[in-house]
Amino acid sequence: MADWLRGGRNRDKVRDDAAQWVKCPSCGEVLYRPDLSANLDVCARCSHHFRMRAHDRILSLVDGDFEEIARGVLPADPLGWTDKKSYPQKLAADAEKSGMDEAVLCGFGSIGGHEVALGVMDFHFRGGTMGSVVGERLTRLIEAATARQLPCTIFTASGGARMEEGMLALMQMAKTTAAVLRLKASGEPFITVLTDPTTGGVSASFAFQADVILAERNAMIGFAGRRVIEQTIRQRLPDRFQTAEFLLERGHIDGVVERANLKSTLERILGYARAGRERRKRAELSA
Amino acid sequence: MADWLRGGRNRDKVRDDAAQWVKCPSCGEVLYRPDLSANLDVCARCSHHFRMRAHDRILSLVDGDFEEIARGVLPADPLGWTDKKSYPQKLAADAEKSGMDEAVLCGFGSIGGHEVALGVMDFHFRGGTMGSVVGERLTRLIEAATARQLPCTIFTASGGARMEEGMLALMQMAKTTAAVLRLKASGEPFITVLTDPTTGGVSASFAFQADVILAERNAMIGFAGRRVIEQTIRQRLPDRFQTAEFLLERGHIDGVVERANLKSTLERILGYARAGRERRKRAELSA
Amino acid sequence: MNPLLEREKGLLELERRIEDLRSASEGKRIDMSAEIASLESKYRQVLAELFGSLTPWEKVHMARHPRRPTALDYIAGFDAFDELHGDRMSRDDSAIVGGFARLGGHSIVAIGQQRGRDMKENLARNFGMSTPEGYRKGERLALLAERFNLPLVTFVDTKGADPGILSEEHAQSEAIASSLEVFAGLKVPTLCVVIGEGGSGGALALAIADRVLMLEHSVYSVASPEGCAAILWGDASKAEEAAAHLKLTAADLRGFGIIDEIIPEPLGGAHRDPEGTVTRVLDRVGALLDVLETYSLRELLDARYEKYRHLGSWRDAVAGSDGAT
Amino acid sequence: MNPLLEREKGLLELERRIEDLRSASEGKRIDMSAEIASLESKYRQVLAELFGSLTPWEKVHMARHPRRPTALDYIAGFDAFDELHGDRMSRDDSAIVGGFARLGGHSIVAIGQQRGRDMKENLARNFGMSTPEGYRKGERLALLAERFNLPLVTFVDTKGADPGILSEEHAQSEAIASSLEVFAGLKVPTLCVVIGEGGSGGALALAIADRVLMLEHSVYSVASPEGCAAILWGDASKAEEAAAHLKLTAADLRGFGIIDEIIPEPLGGAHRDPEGTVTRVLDRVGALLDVLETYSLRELLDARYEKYRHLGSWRDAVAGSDGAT
Ligand SMILES: [Zn+2]
Ligand SMILES: [Zn+2]
Repeated sequence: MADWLRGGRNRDKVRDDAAQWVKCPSCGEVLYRPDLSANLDVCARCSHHFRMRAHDRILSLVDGDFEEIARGVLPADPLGWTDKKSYPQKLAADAEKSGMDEAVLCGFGSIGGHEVALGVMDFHFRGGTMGSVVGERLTRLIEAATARQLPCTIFTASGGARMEEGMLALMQMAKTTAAVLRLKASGEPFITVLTDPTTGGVSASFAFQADVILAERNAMIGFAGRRVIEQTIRQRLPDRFQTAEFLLERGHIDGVVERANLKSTLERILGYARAGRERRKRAELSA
Repeated sequence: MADWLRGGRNRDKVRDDAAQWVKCPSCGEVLYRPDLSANLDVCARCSHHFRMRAHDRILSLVDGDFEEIARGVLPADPLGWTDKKSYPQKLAADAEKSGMDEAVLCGFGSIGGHEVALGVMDFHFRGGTMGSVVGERLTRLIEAATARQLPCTIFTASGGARMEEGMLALMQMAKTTAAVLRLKASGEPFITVLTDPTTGGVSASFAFQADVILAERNAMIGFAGRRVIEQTIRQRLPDRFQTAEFLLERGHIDGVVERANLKSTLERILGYARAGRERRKRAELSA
Repeated sequence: MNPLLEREKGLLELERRIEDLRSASEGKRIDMSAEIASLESKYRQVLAELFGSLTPWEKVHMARHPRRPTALDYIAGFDAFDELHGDRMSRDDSAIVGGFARLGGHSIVAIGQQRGRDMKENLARNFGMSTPEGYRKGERLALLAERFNLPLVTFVDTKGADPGILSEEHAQSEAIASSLEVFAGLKVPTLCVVIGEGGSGGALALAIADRVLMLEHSVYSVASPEGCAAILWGDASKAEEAAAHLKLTAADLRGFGIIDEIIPEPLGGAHRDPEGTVTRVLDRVGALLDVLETYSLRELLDARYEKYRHLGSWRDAVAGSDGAT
Repeated sequence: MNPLLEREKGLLELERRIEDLRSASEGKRIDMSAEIASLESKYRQVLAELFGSLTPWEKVHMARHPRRPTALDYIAGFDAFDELHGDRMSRDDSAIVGGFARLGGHSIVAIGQQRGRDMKENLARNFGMSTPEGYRKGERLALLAERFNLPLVTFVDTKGADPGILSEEHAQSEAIASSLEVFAGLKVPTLCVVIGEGGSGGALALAIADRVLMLEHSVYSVASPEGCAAILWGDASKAEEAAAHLKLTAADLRGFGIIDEIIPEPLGGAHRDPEGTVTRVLDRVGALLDVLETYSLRELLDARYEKYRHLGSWRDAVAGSDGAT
């Protein structure tokens, strides 16, 4: 196994025994973590999809190694933000807890033989919020996909823009948008997979700019948070509101996919993308 | 006055005295036809907009003369259609009654100093239905606008596709669409003014393909006819349904205009179009 | 009412007799194969007589036959199909189905108008009549074909666009008009098959294409015969008369240059051999995709423009000659 | 609650006294001009003290001031304005207004976010919070600017996008995401003025531009202070604290390179001289349009890309240097 992937896995070993058991929040079943991991973090009893760590996600998708890019891009503290803790303290705590140094991993790998630019967000770091690092890493990924003439796939998981970076966080929506536009102009497809949860500034930018938008079953996806809406309308929302299935009915997304079928689904879509690229290359050759 | 316009007006003289008085279908006022004409066929009492003849419409808009094009394009009888009367008999009867040889007049003129390609449909000929002649004349107009680099404005008034030309009538939707696409690709704007009534194949093609879509007050505009919908839902529709004002509320059109303000409104919009064209020419020069 | 039912009645009687003879002869000593062969020969003869020359009105019923293959039957014949949903805004109209597909060596995007095969499905799919959201879904998928640089194949089968209140409120005219624009300018090869009923602007919205094919007994019309009769004579029950006038058969439309090719159906209609029909259609689609791939995009777009540019029939008083077609 | 009201109370008292003196002296023999002049001088001094250094929270209230000029006030200052309506599909969201306009020598398309100036108008305009239909209207008008080849000017003034059920059902995320794409790639010069409150993605949807200006006391924030406090601390009442953290003032954002220019306001805020403010803003807009017209489209698009490309702040561990801004 390649270095990158081993690095991602090693971090499991430090966990103590108590952490080896988790209770499914949906059906209550107590699950043995290694079994759960082997089942792609899906409850074997009720199919509840646990939020997946970015490393595990990548491991579950790529054929061989993963060429991570932009890992040197690390968070700063542009606003000098401090409330109960300073922003750097919050970052350090999340890094310790999650084993991530930011809320996204970006790089290149193959899925079913199809090379692809792959960005995977991780809710375990600052709720997957997008600050400068998430924006910069994803922008570098999208730009690199454009340069290498490869499709780009991003797995979203985000509470929205990161407050502690203020307007610089909001501007990452504009920055990634600009990069997505250039990717599209180059003829390469853009595919997103929305996982639980995808909201706010991420949902309202690249998540919904993709050519093909898939979502994991039961993922919560929306612009405004549930609480905000409930406060606005002063009543409780139905449970299904803002679920992936609800969005599918409303026509917002192309499909809802079980995690077990995600890799094969992406393989097929990337296969269509490859066929289109080959058509383009043939046309360029004969022109 | 130029020949073209005189030709259009002469036909009024043959009408007998009884026809000099018309009753307003909206408020019941009896109106003297010359007064009504002088008031752009708008009831002086209640502002009801009578359906306007294409000649009168053009007269009310253009600064000087009107260079009619495609007037030699005249209807054939491709299906050999006969029901109570033959299709050629129907055409002849409508020509006699309306003074039109088909349901649209096309040509070039100036509106407030802005040269424009102008197509005006006339409900008095076969209910403004679109057959091969309407499609061909409009297509020639749009193509000529593209070639001359002028914006194109079409006044619609149509019961839809002309049954007696069958699928050849339907194909005029595709034909005009293709021409509109090329006009747009050339950078020239396309403006439609929807007048009473605009439905079916005309409403579902060039009428709603324009960059700016205006409608005359209280014009009936829709895809399906009122009767068809009422039969489908088995209840009466509200009076406002499918009126220009209803469509404005629903966001379908850019604005509702009183006939008295139409020329000045078009002048301003054509002024914006000219400003844009001048920007384009400047850019081409400096490139 | 349904002229096909009358015709099929005689056939069904023959079919039943042949079946009876077969059952009777099975496991028995008496050899009835000669009688069976004779009846089968007669059956084929009656079939040919009955269906060799259908009237336009009979073709309308053939096109609407409840067991006639629908868009999803052709889609099921693809080597792969990955369905995509929705207009990205408000609904997923199930009267329009579409997605990525593979057909032989071709990766494509396919879009179909899907009517129901029984009353329950018809209600769910609004009898195959699209709402504006459906056309916007179709338009989105067409543009997706362009984004992925894949040919587009559409299957047309609709009485027409949905004529309901909500469809008017959501700008049915705009949805169809916009779809026409997208299809007219789409920067990939496009191919359309009219598989059943092609009704009015609601069909045309998905039917501007580099190649338009029709199944032999499908129909394609400026308005449904019922609608035409209602418009012209205020009497929808005169649909048969309207059908006779409208020139809505594949042969008529081939004559006008409106469609490019007719795909033959089995004697008695596509529903008598659905699998065979699907195979025949998809084979022809695949072969034509091969052909379309030999043209440059510029050539395709120019040819598409020219094709639609010249449709129509008029006298040209100035040139002194008749117009095109 | 509203810190500005406290401050303005003292000013109003002074204003009243000056007015009283003026009335008293009018038509009377006693010359009180010296006393009036003295009070006026004092008034100006207090004004300068009070408004010379507003806290972020006070700026938030300034940005929300009910008498602060709104988008329609700027639009009324154009030499001509022809309003256009609707998203072409389902609604005409009055929280977004737009149309063709003339400003000096420039023909443009203008789009503004319009809050209400009283409770009645606020209800009609949903407090300036756009629904997806509003963003689609804005996007349509932006594309119309491209079609007419005219520069686009937007006025941003919103607490944020509408957070209602229907907005979610109609894909608010998609509407904003799509608007961002259109604005990022629009093939005409674009200019944005934040005139009041720029709230979150709902503001950004109309705020990607070649030049972004802010009025001195307007604010522009990743989330409203109330929203930020609710998100971080589960307590919207800590908005003042959030405002202090968020770096939402024009000066802060100029420092980050997020906006290009600050337009000064009259002492005491734009609402103390609405006409003057409108004139100053429109003069600046006109002058910048002159500047933007000196660039080729390629130059504009490249510069627009570069500007947004480099926004952000990060450490680069590999390069050993800090990131942009
Ligand atoms: Zn479970
Ligand atoms: Zn009247």
